Amino acid sequence: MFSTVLIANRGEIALRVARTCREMGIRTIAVCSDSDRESAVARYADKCVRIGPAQPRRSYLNAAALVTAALQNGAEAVHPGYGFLSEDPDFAEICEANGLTFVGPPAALLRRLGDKAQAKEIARAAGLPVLPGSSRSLLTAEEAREVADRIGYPLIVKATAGGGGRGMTVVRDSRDLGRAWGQARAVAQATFGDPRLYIERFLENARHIEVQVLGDGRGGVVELGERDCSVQRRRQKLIEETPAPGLPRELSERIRAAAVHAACEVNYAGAGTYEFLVDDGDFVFMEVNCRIQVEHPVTELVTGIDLVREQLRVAAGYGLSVTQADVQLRGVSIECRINAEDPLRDFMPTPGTVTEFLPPSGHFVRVDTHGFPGFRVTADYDPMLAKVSVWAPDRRQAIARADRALQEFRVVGRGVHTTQEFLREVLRHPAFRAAKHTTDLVDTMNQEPEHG
Amino acid sequence: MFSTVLIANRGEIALRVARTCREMGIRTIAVCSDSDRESAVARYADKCVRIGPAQPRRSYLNAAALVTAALQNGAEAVHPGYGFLSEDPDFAEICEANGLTFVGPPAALLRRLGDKAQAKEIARAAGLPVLPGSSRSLLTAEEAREVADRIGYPLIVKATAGGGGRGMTVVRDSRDLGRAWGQARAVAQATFGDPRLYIERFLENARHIEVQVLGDGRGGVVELGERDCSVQRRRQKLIEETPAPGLPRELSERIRAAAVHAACEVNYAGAGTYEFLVDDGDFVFMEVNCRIQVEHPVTELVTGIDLVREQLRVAAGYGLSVTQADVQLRGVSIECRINAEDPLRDFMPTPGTVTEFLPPSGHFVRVDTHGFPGFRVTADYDPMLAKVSVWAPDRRQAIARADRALQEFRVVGRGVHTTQEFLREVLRHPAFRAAKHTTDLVDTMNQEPEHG
Amino acid sequence: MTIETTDAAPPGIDELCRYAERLTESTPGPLKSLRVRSGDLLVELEWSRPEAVTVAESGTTLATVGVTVTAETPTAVEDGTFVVSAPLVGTFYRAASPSERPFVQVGDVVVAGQQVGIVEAMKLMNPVEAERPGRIVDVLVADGTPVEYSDALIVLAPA
Amino acid sequence: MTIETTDAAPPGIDELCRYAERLTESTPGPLKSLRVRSGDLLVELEWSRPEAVTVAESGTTLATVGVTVTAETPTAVEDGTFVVSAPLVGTFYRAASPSERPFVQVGDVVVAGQQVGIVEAMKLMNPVEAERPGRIVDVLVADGTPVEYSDALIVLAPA
Repeated sequence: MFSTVLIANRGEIALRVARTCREMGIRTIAVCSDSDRESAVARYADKCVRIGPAQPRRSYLNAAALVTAALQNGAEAVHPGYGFLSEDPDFAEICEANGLTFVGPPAALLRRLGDKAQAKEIARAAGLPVLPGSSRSLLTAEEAREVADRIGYPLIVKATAGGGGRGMTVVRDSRDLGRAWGQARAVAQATFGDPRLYIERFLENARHIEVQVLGDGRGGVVELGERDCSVQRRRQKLIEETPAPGLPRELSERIRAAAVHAACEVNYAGAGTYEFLVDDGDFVFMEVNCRIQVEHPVTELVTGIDLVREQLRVAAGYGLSVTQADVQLRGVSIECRINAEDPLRDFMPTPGTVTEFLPPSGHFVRVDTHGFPGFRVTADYDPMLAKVSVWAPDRRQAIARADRALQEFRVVGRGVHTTQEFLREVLRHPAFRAAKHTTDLVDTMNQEPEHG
Repeated sequence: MFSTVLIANRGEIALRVARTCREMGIRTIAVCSDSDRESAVARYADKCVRIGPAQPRRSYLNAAALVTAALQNGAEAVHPGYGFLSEDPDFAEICEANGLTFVGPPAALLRRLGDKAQAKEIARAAGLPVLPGSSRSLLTAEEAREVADRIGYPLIVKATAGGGGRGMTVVRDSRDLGRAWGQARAVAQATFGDPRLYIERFLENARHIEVQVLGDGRGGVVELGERDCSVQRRRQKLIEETPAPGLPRELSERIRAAAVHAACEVNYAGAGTYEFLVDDGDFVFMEVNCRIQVEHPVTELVTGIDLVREQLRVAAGYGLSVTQADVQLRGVSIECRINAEDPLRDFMPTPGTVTEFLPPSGHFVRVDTHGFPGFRVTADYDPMLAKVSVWAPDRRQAIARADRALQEFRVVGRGVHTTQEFLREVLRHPAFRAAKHTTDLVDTMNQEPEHG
Repeated sequence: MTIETTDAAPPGIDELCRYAERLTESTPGPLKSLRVRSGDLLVELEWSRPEAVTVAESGTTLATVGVTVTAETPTAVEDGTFVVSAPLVGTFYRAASPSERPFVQVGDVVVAGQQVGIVEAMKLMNPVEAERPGRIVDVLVADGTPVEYSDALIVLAPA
Repeated sequence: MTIETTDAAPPGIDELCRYAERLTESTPGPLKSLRVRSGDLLVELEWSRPEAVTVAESGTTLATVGVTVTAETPTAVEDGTFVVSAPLVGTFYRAASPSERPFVQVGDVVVAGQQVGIVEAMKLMNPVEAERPGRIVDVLVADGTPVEYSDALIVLAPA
């Protein structure tokens, strides 16, 4: 096993990775930007290296700085966490070129699956159902028009280099296609440095279902059940749970089998997530995420498997510690993402210093957070303050427990607001309780009076 | 189900009970003494009633104050937690006499099992192996001498009204019996208001194994596996785990079957613990604890069952939510009790104000604590600051995880010390790692140089 | 955030310190500890008698503020009067029975140890006594009201 | 950030001392210890009565106290000198190559923008420049030493 690992990330996930490393006896090198000098992981890791100013481009997205910090401190591997460079094939290559093991799929695979149009083709070739759309990236508005006329409206224009809900535009009328296409192209260029786009049919009210897989890189793949991430705001997940409530067992098995099949086809290595849309009894493949995901705790809570540990094992060549037979799904788990945002002001981020910080605790409650009393919420990074995950034998108890946990979370700081109470409203919402909700639940809630 | 419950306790267990009540939609009435006005549960509960000064005798042991507080605030039931009046038959009677449901076994059963000599006889009658000794309470030194000559030395003199490791004296030589008897009698009178004693053979280096049972009060009993509580200091438990490491499966099954049989015999109601001593392949019954126990979290972590919820269900006449078939034991769980004591000064309690309080968190770590930044550790009550429990698929990982959790626990306050580091030494101890330890591990450790 | 702490730091402390000084002047008794915080605008004065604490704050940092009032000793109020408080949780009665006259009325002068009321708990009538001599200036709790331990019942002025 | 005000150490301490004096005046009793920290504007006075403590703080937890030096702008040191710090993580070199002479020596006068060293990261030679004119008074890091982003490298005094 590695003796030293550099964690190329920040916030709760950096701390999450450091914890497993410590349990495995691995020395941890954290990195921090100027605004993270006093961060939880900076104090937690065996060493913390200052890599740059607050701007991600010059710190957490700075491959040269990360690799240099790793080499200077004797790291043998780099764990990228999620976001930032976690799915960047170039970063993976640079690591390998410098003798550092990148904890994730090989660069070549990251490249193929990172191209969302190509990933969709690979899935289709593997026999997975996909939405009608362009079979490759499109370059001109004319190409787009042809495809659009073929598949019809509403449709969605996606950035080839996008993913995770970013870089998408819904078009409901052919007259809007031209303008939407131009804008999407500009945004894609600006956001991902890659103007390529592709088009597919847009499903109005679908469920977001994803399957967690672990691959040993030698063709061996196990799945750890599905997650329902349908509670989203502007395509950003707020609440995730497993198993997917109300999903017919047979359909769940078909989706999970599809994910395993697709992962085997590409010889998947490490932790990955196959995302699907489910709409009255049918499912279609959306994309693959080649990283540990924010919502991985719910899978850990029902399986008992430490996903970061499996990532490190595979990266170190030890293979997986579990076979499919070892994977026993037990009970229900729900994760709530608490953001430092003000739901009453259109979820505007609320930076400030947290003077009181008392996370929930006690039976069957798990908290992943980088917060602490005195923690400064900055505008430099995403506003997620904590993930509160609960486990219970059934969904009714899990919802009650999640509500209890959210209620007891104390976050006090001048100017700081959180989404706790909003999330509790989601938990109370009839559609959510009945598991009849789709990805538009939160947007409809925000149109309801008390959120006018 | 009850609409309002009064929690007749303090500290972490009061908070623990309040949390389950909240999840069940039950209104909670907390009580507090003068020194607990700012306690976590005082802020957490729906209402908190001041019942008296710091001295337990005038507050948490004051049945009249507790019952009055319950009646004044519309409570239908009283949860006694552990310690204080949790196993007091008189208190249970007073509650029932005032129309309040006592969450625990009926007074009559508390009385029978609370008399440790009688409890031992009941167990023997039910066919459980017990240590040779007096079959009833003894009154005179002469009686004691007779029994002692019969069973031989070393022997242990126990207070009939004792239990939980309190009111015990080991006698290794017949010449010491007279003096020991006199002292034990005086101590029993002073501590329990009951001078009665009994005698039994003393087992030098045994393992402390206990079985968690749940009874529905109608003859239905399920067992939730055993716990090993052999890591003790002066008979006070420091670390508990389940399953008992190195305990042969067949022996574990025999012990658990014995506990279930004995509990059925007395029609046990609610949560109870049958304690045994295990010595090379044999086990003997010690006593029954008719309450929720400090170490219940490890059982909850491997079974997924909320024990407080089951207590409330049974008390409310709903019966248990699980059958024996539903009880699936999964993985390994270890609990570490962190006390505000200084191991380097013979575990002297260290009162003071905690200025920094950052409990461990993250994957598979559970913390039960009433602490918070600003919390005042007083000399008025027991020095337990927190219970840190972990879960893992196997014992090796569980130990590593417990060590990780203990290491990240930050408790800072002028004059305040904790037992964290000492507990980490126990976790590192070869005897503990090899599961070869017995109840004398900690005492032998304290004789080793670095604890001279 | 920068702006926030900058305008909160020295000026905030300055204000609070002045406020703290005012409080020390306006209140009798030897000061035991004084805490000024500008993080959440908290001023806490504690006198060497553990039972009297004055707190002025905005924000919810009460968790760190120890307010302790014991029923053992009468509680001092600024103007030198004293409060007799409930010795236990129960129901407060001003008279031995509905038919009888109250133990005391406003204006009465009582001696130390004189019974001024009853707190009934589980049918037990617990006498409430004046810990020191004085004149009854106020009865704070109506006859037959449930009270908690240490609730203020009656206010006495030095006779 | 608090930190920036903390960085301006001398004035901060002045003020804290003034608060301390004022607080002593408002509180009688023999002083036992006095602590002044500029780390997060903490002033602590302790009287011989062990439990009597006066604390004036801005912000809450000392765990979060820290000093941030940004590499963007030169850092002021008490005596008016300035520090040139590492623009990125890498290895510091004083010369373009082992055979050549160092870019600067102690005593040299440099103009704004003049190269004073190199930080090498992944074979890339990144020039380190003096942000403002001055005279080299100290070189803090030996040639070939690994440095982190914003490590202090060279001290300049106004020319």
